[in-house]
Amino acid sequence: MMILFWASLVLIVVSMAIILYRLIKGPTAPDRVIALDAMGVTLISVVGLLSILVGTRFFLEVILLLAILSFLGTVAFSKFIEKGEVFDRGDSD
Amino acid sequence: MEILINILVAVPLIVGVVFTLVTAIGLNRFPDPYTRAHAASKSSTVGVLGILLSVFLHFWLIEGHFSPRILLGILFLFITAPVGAHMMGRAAYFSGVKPSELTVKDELGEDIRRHEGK
Amino acid sequence: MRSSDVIIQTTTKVVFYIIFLFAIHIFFAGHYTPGGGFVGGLLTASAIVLLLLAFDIRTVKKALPINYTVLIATGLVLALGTASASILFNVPFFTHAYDYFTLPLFGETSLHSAMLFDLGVYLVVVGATMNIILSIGSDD
Amino acid sequence: MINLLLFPVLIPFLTAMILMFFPKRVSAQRTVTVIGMIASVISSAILLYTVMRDGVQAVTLGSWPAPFGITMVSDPLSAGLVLTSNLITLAIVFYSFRSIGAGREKHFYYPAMMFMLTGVNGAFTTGDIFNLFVFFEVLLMASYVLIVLGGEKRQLRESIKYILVNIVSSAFFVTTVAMLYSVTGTLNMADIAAKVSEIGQSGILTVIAVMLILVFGLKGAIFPLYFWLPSSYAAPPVPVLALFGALLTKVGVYAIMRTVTLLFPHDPGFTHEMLMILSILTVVAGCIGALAYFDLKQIVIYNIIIAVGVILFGVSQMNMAGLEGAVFYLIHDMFIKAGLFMLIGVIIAITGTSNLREMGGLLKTYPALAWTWLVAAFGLAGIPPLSGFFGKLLITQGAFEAGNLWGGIIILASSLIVLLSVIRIFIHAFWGEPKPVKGTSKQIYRGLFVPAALITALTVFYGVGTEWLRPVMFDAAEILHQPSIYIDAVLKE
Amino acid sequence: MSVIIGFLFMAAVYLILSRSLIRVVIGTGLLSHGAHLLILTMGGFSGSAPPVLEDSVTDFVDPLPQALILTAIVISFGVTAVFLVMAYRAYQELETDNMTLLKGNDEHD
Amino acid sequence: MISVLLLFAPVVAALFVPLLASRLRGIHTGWFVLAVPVLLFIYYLGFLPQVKDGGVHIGELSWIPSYGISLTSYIDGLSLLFSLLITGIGALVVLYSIFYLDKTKERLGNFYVYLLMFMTAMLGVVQSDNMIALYGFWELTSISSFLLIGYWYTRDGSRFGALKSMMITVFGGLMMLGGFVLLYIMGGTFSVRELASMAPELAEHSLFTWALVLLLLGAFTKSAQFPFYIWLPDAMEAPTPVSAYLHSATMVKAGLYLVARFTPIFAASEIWVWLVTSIGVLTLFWGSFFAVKQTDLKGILAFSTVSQLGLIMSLLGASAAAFHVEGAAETMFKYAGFAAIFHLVNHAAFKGSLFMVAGIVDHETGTRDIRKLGGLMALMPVTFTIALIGSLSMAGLPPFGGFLSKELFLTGMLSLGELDLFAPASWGTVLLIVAWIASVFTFIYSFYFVFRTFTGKHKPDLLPKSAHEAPAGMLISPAVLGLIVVAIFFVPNFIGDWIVKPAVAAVQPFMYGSPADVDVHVAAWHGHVTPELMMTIGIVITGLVLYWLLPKWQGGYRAFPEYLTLNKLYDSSMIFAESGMNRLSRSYMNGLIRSYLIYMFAGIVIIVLGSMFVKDAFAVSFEGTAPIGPAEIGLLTVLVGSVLTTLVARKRLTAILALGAAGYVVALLFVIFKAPDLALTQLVIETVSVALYLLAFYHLPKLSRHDEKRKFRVGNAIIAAGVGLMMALLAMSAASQKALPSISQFYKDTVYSEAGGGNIVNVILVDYRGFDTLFEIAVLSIAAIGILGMIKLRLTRKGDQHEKQ
Repeated sequence: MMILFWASLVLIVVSMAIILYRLIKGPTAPDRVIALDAMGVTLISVVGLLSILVGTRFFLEVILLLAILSFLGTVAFSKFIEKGEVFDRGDSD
Repeated sequence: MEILINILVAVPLIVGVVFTLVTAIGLNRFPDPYTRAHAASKSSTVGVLGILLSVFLHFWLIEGHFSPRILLGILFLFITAPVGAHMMGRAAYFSGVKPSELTVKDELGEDIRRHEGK
Repeated sequence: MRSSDVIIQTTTKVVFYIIFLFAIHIFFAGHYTPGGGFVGGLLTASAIVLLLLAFDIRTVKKALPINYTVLIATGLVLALGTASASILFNVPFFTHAYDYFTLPLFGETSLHSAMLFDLGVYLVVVGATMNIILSIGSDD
Repeated sequence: MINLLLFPVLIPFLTAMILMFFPKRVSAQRTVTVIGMIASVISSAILLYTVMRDGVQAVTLGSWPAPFGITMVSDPLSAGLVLTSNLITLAIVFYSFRSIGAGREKHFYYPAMMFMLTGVNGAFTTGDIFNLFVFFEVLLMASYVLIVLGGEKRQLRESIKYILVNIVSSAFFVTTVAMLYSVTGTLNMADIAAKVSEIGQSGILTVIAVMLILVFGLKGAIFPLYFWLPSSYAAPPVPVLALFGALLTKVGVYAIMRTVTLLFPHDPGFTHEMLMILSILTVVAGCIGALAYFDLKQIVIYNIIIAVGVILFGVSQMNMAGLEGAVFYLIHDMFIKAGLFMLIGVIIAITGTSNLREMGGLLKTYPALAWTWLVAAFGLAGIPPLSGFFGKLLITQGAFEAGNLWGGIIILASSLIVLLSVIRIFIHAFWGEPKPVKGTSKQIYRGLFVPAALITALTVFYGVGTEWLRPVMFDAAEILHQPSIYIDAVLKE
Repeated sequence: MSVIIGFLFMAAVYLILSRSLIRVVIGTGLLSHGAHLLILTMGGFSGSAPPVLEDSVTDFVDPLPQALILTAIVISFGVTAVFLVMAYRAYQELETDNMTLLKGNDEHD
Repeated sequence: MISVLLLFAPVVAALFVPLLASRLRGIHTGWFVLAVPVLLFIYYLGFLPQVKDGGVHIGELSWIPSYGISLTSYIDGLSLLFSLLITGIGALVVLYSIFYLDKTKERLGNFYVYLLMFMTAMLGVVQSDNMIALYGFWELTSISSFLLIGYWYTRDGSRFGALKSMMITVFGGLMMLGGFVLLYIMGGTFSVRELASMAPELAEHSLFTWALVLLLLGAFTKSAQFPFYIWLPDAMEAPTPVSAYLHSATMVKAGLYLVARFTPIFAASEIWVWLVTSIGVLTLFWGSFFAVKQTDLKGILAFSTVSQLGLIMSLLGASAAAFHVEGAAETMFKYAGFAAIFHLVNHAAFKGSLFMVAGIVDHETGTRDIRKLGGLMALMPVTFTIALIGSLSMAGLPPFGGFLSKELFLTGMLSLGELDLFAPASWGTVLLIVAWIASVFTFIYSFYFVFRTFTGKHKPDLLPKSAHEAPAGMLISPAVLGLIVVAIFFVPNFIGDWIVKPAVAAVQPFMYGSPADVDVHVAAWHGHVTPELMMTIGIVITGLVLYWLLPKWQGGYRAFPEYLTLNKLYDSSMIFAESGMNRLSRSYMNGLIRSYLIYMFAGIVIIVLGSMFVKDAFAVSFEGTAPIGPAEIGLLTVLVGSVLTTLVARKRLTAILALGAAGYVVALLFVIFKAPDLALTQLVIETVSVALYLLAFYHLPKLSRHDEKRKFRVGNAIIAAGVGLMMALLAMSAASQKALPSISQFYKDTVYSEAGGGNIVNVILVDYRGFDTLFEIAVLSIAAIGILGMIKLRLTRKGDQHEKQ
């Protein structure tokens, strides 16, 4: 059973590497953000698997956290790319 | 019983891993950000859901630890993944990235034009 | 057209509470499981950042009328105050007091003055992070 | 009151917090700051008295046994330095009223100052090496704020360099602490010292000692790490400059003193020789700079570097005379630098420039300023009975006793360069034909001059009243010389 | 692990020495990563469980370096924020992000 | 005790001077000041009988007993002699200054404050037994001299001269302090008396010669000996009373005093004898030779002073030689010491009067340029008389005091010729010849001074003022001194017994037990023709001839190249100190943070790697290193990849994403290494940081490489590689050499039972090491307020336009 987990981990790391390639290559900024988002999601998987492998439940917090942050990052980057700034000031319109 | 549990844990895991791999491949193979976003959001969400489910089951069934956080995480991902994809698509569109030549229809563009035409 | 992010705004209203609750949870769990004032504070700040992302600065300021500088100061005073209580008893600074209680529903818990200190940390982190982000964000 | 030694750290800290509640009310800011500072000065005076009466004070926070909690230790050296810092800051607070401007006062000038004092006092008092790092960060962060506050072009330009250098040095600092922890398994300085003498100062420990010297040297501006200092210090307004010049580098120097005397005194043939060579090079480099510029600020800033070299030279001798001289000179230099910078501020306020070539003949219009400057200048150069003399005397004596004749002579000769550099200011600014100056109102002049003169008077007292201060210096040097006193005070509670 | 730390430091220093302000800022970010990993390394890697009490686990990893890193992380976050703002304020006022043009004259300017 | 306090009487009096100067404008402040030296002079006269019999007076005021520093008033023959000179001439100078300085035009307050300060300083120098106090007063004389020379501070020459004299004398003082410290280390006391009593042991000490040389540096600079004399001519920018007082009669003699005072300690050293004597003779020659070149009256006197100081110095050296001669008190050697002191008194008298004369000439004619002067004899007969007395005494002619001391000087030099101590006997002969030549030049410049000014053709049109005799008040002081000069010739032994002999006994305690033992009788005519008399006659004849021919050869001085002079050396070193240092400093302090960082990194790397190498600190052990599994390898690859991306990124967004990715990988590493708290914090912080970057990017430009040259990048890469290598080696070595177990075990043991927590890391943060956390959040708070301040407060916009960039 452990082998299965290890194998899954390796495969996921491989997919991470592929995503990383997209992250590095681009070619456009949105591409990179998409890659980053995918990266975040894969990271969640990695952490999940790792917590099984390490054998502790204390990393389960990390999963939710990652989900939150990944979402946050995606939104922030998207807005940055779309508008060049992250927050609307609220006084311009 | 043991085998059953193992299978219960393994199946979502395998599904998840496969989807994740598919995501990665898709991300590299698709021609433009819009299609890539599609790959990233849909298949990767399924992928991570599978894996998380497996992790949840592992902890619940094997280590006897019921973790509501994972369920919460799954829920969270379910809510946010589409929104994220939407944002990225918008971002790509408004930052002026040209869709691939294979694109059939630009509905948003039509909408905008109609909006401005009014 | 561009500013009406209906989808994100709707989502945010839900997600904000999830994050906030999670932050509180992590803050309280800190003494026994991973977490604590820092992470809790930062997560809370993230939740507010999400609001900022979805709405705009003025709206958020109106919804959460907090002076973050004062929040920082309050947090600092709380943290220092907790630590300084020991001075009154003439024991070394920072000596904490705690006791274990058995409360209904929660089982065995402890009431710990370190918790109060951690609350100070939490407030400072929220205040400082938001202060920084808002300062930069509202600069033009 | 076992927590007495914390008061000089916590009172400014609390003051800063309180100040953050009402940043825009200038008069309230001033009042609270002054009250806080006075309380802090009083507490540190009581602390010094207690330390002198009862010996080294140590408290391990949180009631944990010594190496496990954070220990704060107050020996005569640190108590003396704390009192000095408090006095100087108090004077600079008064000085700021008339010079810093309402803009800065409304934007956290005083809280930043108080935070910085917290950091400085904490760094002087702490007995835990990682805690030292934290206090360094507190004072550095506050100094970043102070150096950039106002956002003038020059400030921003130099702040970038300042912060960059300090980020690098902090990174090195924290890694070095980690390595030290890896080897000795502890963070308490007394405990480290005990363990190092137990297991012997192996090669790696010596290298770590060298790293520590360099890291602190970066803050303390020794050769070859001083390059960032002159232009960075010249950027902020004068009160901030005075604060930096008096306190910041001295924290680095203090840390080096602790490192080489308490933690790693077992391989003097290597570490102390190296420190000596570096300190002499520092003196030389400082002398070059002090002569090279015709700018008031630059001249005195380079004198900081010279002083750092002199103090560390005294430390590197590792005998009673050298150490006592170093302690003496350290405190002297804090006072005198504060005084000099404040006086420079007065001159700049009057003339509207810091370029020596554009001023002259002030002796006629501002005689009191001229004489105060002259006294301060001679104090800096170590003309007896002013404050710089006894430190230098003892340092020279230490050098000669240790057989470093040329080193001692170089230190003496450096006094000449120091004198030349500051007398040049006197000759150009106060002598010569009066030149048209901007002038300043009487009120501002008085507001600036009085604190400066008071600090200068204090240095005169410091020199003339050496006999009363001597027990402090002696005890401080003795603890540096025999770290076992310090170690026992911390570990055998 | 040490090699990776060395690599991080190398990259950080290289970036810090470069001419673009943004690259310098990024360099400091890498520098702090390197420092944190180094602290972690110094704690050693023995121990099989996170330093959180759990029934039947006795073999914890060293918790102290972790606490130190935590402190260091927060501090470097603060420093990064200040540096970043300083950088962009400097850019606003001085209108360049070229470190070479940020030289300035030491003497009365 | 009283005598110590009286040392400070002038300074205390000086406190009231500004008040008097401003309140009582009608009366010249000098009249009040005059009381101080007069009263002190009378006070010191009271010690004469006691001291004549070999008694000493010691007053002591403890100052810093723990360092063995006290203020003393030690009055023996030597210090009494000097005290009388200081107060006596001081009184005359003050009197003179009352007429010399105009009460309406000058800032008299300052002048008299400096003068009184100097008086205290000088009294302190000669009466201090404690070397530290001595040093203090010594520097005070330099300072007051600086202020007095710079009294007319709007003149360039005054400022230049003031700085020059201060630099040189303070330098000497510092070196002297070094010598004092060495003596203290050798003898364990700062008291000169006690040191003198242990002189033989000191001579054995290895540091003895160092102390000697350092101390002599002090004496030579102060007494304007070769090559340090160059400050003295420039010091003539001071008002003439000051020149008369400081730069001829008293301050410059402090160096002589020092040598005399330490002769009992250092006489045992042959280096001392030869160094003092030969430098003295060299100075004597040099000063007299160049005095003839001068055209400024005060310049002549300045060089003459240099020369005369050299003379006394050489005599003091010769007097130390007596230590090495068996039964010296019976031979010619006894004359040197006596001659030194005797001439010192003489010189003070005639040189003082000559300076005052020069001042009168200056005051009444408006110039001191000897080329413009001439024929003043008829206009200023009294002044001429005084000048003649002084000059002839200086030239060593009877019937003036100078004749006697010149005779004694020649005796002293002759005795050296017989000394075959540690050097070939011919050496002494060389000195004798040089001394003789110098005396010839002395003769010439004395004549030159007086006759060029007062005889010859009067050139009224060259003079700024029409010359006439000075007011009577101004003539009093020089006249008194002139009378003394004459008196010394006629009653030399009165002065000899009362003043000189006690002083000689103090200088040469190894020869005399008490002043009465000093068996020297001074006479103008010894009843037979002595070699000294022959030499004097030779001097006069040669001198007269050369003076006659002066216009023929004076131009020869101009052949002496200017760029070889010591003045030039000083000037160029000062220029180097300013512009040279400036250029030097600018060459590396170029304002580029990159350069600074490169110096720093290079310094750190070299020093640390060097230490590692020297101390053999490198070690690797794979025990306890990180377990390397596939996950680790994968993560590290990702880490390396993202770091490389930051290095090569061309767009800032890419760089930031890569940095974020690196941060996330670090977080994952924390997961692998079982640090959940860290992982959580790192993740959130990283995200927030990235958000901050994005926020800040709104204000920042696009990433640009600013065309970094290849060389630039290679340089960076080398430094970077060095730092990387250093850190890697350090980390490896430190991790491999864990000498002791960590203190963490304690935390593991007590976390639940005593701290009441479960998460050790968090408990450390809030409890064990909560103090760190308290200040860590303080850091965060400061950052927050700092950023707020930075953004909200922009002073540039309001003004501050003086910066052009």
